[in-house]
Amino acid sequence: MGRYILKRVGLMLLTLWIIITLTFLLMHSIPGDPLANMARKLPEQIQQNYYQRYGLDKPVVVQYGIFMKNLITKGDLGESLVYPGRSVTETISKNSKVSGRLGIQALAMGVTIGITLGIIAALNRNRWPDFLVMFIAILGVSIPLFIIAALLQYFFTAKLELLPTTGWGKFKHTILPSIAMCFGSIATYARYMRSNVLEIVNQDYILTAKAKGVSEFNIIRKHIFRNAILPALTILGPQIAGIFTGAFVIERIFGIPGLGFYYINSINDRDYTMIIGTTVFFASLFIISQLVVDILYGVVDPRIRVSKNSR
Amino acid sequence: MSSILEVKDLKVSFKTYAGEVKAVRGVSFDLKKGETLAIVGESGCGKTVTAKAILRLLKEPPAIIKEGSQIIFNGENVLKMNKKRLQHFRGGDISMIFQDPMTSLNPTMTIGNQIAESLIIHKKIKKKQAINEAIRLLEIVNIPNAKERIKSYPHQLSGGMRQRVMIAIALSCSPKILIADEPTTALDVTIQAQIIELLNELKREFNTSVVIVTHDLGVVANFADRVQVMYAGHVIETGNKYEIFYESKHPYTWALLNSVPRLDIECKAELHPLKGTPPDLILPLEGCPFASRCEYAMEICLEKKPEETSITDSHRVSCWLQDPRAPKVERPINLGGTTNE
Amino acid sequence: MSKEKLVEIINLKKYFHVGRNEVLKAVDDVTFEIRRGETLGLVGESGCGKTTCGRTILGIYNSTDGQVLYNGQNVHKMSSSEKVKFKKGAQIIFQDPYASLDPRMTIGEIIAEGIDVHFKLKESERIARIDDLLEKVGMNSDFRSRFPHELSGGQRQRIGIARALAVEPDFIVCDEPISALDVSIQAQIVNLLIKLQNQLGLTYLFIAHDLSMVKHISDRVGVMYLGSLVEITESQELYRKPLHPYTKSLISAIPIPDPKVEEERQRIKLEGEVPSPINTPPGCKFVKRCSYAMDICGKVSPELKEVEKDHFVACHLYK
Amino acid sequence: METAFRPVAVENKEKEVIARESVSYWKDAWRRLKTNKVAIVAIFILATIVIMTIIGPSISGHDYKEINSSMINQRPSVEHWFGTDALGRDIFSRVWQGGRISMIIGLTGALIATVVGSIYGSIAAYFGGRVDTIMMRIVEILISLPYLILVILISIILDSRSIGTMLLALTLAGWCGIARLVRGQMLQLKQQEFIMAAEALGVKPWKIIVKHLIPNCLGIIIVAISFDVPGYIFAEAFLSYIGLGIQPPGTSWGALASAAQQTFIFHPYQLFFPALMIGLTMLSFTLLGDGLRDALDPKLRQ
Repeated sequence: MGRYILKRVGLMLLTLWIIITLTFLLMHSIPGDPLANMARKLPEQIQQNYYQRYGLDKPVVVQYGIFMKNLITKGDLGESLVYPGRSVTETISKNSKVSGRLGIQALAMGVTIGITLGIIAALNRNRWPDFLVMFIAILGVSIPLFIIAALLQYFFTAKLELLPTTGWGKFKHTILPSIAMCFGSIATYARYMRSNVLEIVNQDYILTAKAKGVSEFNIIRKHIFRNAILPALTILGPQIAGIFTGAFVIERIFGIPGLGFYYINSINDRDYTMIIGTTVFFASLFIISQLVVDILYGVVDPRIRVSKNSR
Repeated sequence: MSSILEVKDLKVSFKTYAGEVKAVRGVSFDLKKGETLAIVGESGCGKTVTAKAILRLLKEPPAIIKEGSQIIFNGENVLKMNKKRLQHFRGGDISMIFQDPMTSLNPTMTIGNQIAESLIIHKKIKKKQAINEAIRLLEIVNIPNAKERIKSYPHQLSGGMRQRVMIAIALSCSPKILIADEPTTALDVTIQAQIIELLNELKREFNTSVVIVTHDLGVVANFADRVQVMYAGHVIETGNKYEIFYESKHPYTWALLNSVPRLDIECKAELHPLKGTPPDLILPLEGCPFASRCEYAMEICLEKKPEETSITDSHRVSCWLQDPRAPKVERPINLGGTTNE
Repeated sequence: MSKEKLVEIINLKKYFHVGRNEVLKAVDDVTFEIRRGETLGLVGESGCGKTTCGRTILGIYNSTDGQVLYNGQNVHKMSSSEKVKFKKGAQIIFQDPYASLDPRMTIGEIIAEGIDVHFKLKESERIARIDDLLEKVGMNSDFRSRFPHELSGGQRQRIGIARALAVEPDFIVCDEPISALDVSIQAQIVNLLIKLQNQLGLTYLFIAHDLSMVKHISDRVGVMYLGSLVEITESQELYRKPLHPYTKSLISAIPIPDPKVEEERQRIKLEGEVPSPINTPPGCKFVKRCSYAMDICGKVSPELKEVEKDHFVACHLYK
Repeated sequence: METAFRPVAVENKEKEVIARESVSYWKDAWRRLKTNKVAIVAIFILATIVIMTIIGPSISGHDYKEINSSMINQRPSVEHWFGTDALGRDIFSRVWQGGRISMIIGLTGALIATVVGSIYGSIAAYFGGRVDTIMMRIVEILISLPYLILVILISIILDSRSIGTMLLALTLAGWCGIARLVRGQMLQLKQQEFIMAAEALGVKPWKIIVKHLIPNCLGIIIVAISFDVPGYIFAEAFLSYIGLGIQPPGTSWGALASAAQQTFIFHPYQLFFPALMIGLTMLSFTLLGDGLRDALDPKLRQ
């Protein structure tokens, strides 16, 4: 197991390095240079200063070297192009807390509700709870996030006036965004769990359990649930990705000062250092979370756990 | 000897998109205390469906147990049991071993817990006690290192070991009846011999009645007391094993016995296989189900289903050849004589 | 039957690397010959390497070491034109009648595949040939336009045989052709194979785990255990006088469909299970389960020796 | 009655006979699909939407670009069936014009990704060994990135504003899933005995690919396409929302919905129609995909 983790971590670092390098080079391959657009109107001298300050006068390879050195030694991702003096790393660490709280809340909600609904649907196959859950699930994957968010805002704030439309700070501010964000997860998990459970119900070992006289409730609890939920861990990775990208839209609609919000702003401002920094941050977070999910899966599933031990 | 289990006119169908498959078409038999009954037939003849129906393990739907079918255990109709009683019946009074030991154990549960589970349910004992009992059971089924093995997951065991675990689970609560559905088919010959021997020992020790479903006539000869031959959802012949092996009356039974070469006979003669394939169970069947493949088929066989004729107390056969008006037919096999002992 | 050798297998080895430093010796130094016109049976329990052996003989798998000579030519060192010729001469029938036919092709297309490779035929000749092959395996020309999923297991296996016969081979590896079938159907297929052998003068390597059936169809039988050939002799001789302890217990384990015989039989019990074929220790592979094991058995692996006329055994008990 | 006991020759004993009628794989699949009412309704809805995106923009009598400052934010009426937007443009025409773009992106995107992915996956599977390892490592790295972030990056670099550049951005990383799928299926097929039989018969490698491997992969590829199309429509909507999509006066469902979202509380109908279309399309493709999967899944075939 230890060796397996080591190998995976090694591979992850390689992937990360490739991503950082690619992002950096791609951003610097844009015709002209990152500053060309905004610095055009500035006097020559100021332009010169600007270029020097960001090291843009040096060859790309040198810039890349400096960037990597700062990143590895100090965790420094540079400085915002649009808002001079604002450190990218600091911006990320400050705003990611907001996004993190929202994301974890949404993920937890989505996974729990999704799994529950999926099991309910499977156990009531072809009866009304099944149809209802599948209807919700299909709606969840059929309607873009920003439309769901708009609908939620419309009903809960404009019509019912229960919750605030936008803003950040209190728990009540997180409710609507979390619900909107977890819709996709609910849908995916409900569908996935349903088909998982339906497959397991037909397995021979369920027949064995029935032949033993295990009650229906215990068959669900001890035999179906555990076997169905383990593979569900594997799709947690894509779910986390979905939450990230969901944040871009949700934070903007609900006016939440999270990382997604700043990411979209920096895209609109073409703030390249911010884009590079945030992309690298998102990618690493995503890759790490996938690794954690994989390792976790290996730990909880005896089939995988043992085969890795014996290697 | 009194019957512990009686099956009367069992009819089971399956609804499929192509139509209704009548898998079991009026099967009746009884099982006596301490006896081993073998249900023999080829795949699709309804033998496994019959076995599963006894524990009510068929999924309904798509399966339908037809009105009028009766399964009587110790005077109690299994088909009328309520949920609670059924749970106690399964595992407590009757238990089952399945064909494929690779898939019949829960992959995410240790084998100890899987054995203990049924002990906790039926014997109402504590988990710790149950685990100790599970260790004892593993020793009974000859699994070495039982104390360590109890913590293993199924995939860490070989097929033979898993089947032993299945047997331990099945026998954990000393059931009165054990149903074994092709318990050795998925195993290698040497392991098969080990498992059959184990089952032979255990059924004597626990005085359990056994229903074994198999297609292997060798296993039947070794293990069973009575044999019931099934074809296309019907029981076509039933009798004790000597009657079936030496004095069978049904052409299908003859064909079954003739189609396997015997290891102990030096004979390079051609095998006598059955022609053609079994009937499609979706299509309506008129007359004797075997008529289309029968060498001795008569006109009446194609029109009317034969009644059951009793040859002896235990030996019954459904075939028009038993009618006094039918031509006399010699049994084409002579199994007793040609062995080179 | 002539004693002319059609296929010679000399010190054949086929290893699979299954992980770091882990080698699965599926076929480990096996030597035997297949004579023209005979049926050689190869038996053993699952994982003994009999299927891998058959596939390596046909060149479907590359060998790790050793030679397979077909008519004196090394199968694994052929030029591509020689290979085409070899493939016309040596064919295979598979175990699983469901996986061995392409579900998207009609029976006619499946049978024609080999014809198209090795013969140049006009369309009408081609169809006549397909019908002829169907006829040979006991089916009629209606089947030509059918799809595999419409056929029963036995029917599919017949198509598998027709496909192999299409290129007019003289040697066929039958890789467990009956083990997935019902008993009554098994007999049909075995009879068909025997009939075709008599008609066409075929040579078979018949691989199976069912010793009774192998004994019935084969002239000679080889027994494999964990990648090694432990005994090979005439099929009657093997049953009458098995020499290797494994062969003895294997024969003894097979139940005989005769209650009286079964009641009188004394079984040789074989304890334990087949050990893992990965990284096997030196010495005889059967040593752990053998009741006759001696010191030498754990150290030196016994060689296959002719202890009686045409009776070869790999065991230290026989000098 | 005695005659009833005359032996009869059971005919056609030697030759095997079959009772049921002959059906090819695709015919059988179609038969299954036809019995699935939900899938048929989905096909019907999709056909209607496709037809409307072709003829829709020209039947209302208003050009989708036509600005009418006297008719801004009109509710649906006889004149403007779906109402008008903030610039007085006819929403009916705009919805179908936008649908045209969304559908093109969805269908072509899925098609490009499928073709590229299938080829990539089959090459990796066919050659195996080191080629396979390297090719799949690349896919692993691409897949380990959040897809939409990659799309955003590529869009920024390409400065995407047209369908072409947007398709490029969307498909540049979108083929990975299919490549994996096809590779897996191919590897599985390569182990199948019928492939081995073809090899043993001496059939040429390219013929094995064309006659065996590709036809047997088609099923899963078709299913993958039907699940992929909504993904691209979704991604396009997302890009439009964050301002990297189609630019005015051009439009798409995503662009329409995101523009309407800001004034949703005041003019809900402006959001309703594009949202309905996106939803219906997604729904239909998903349901059709489910139906196709059930119809083409060989595991369920008996």
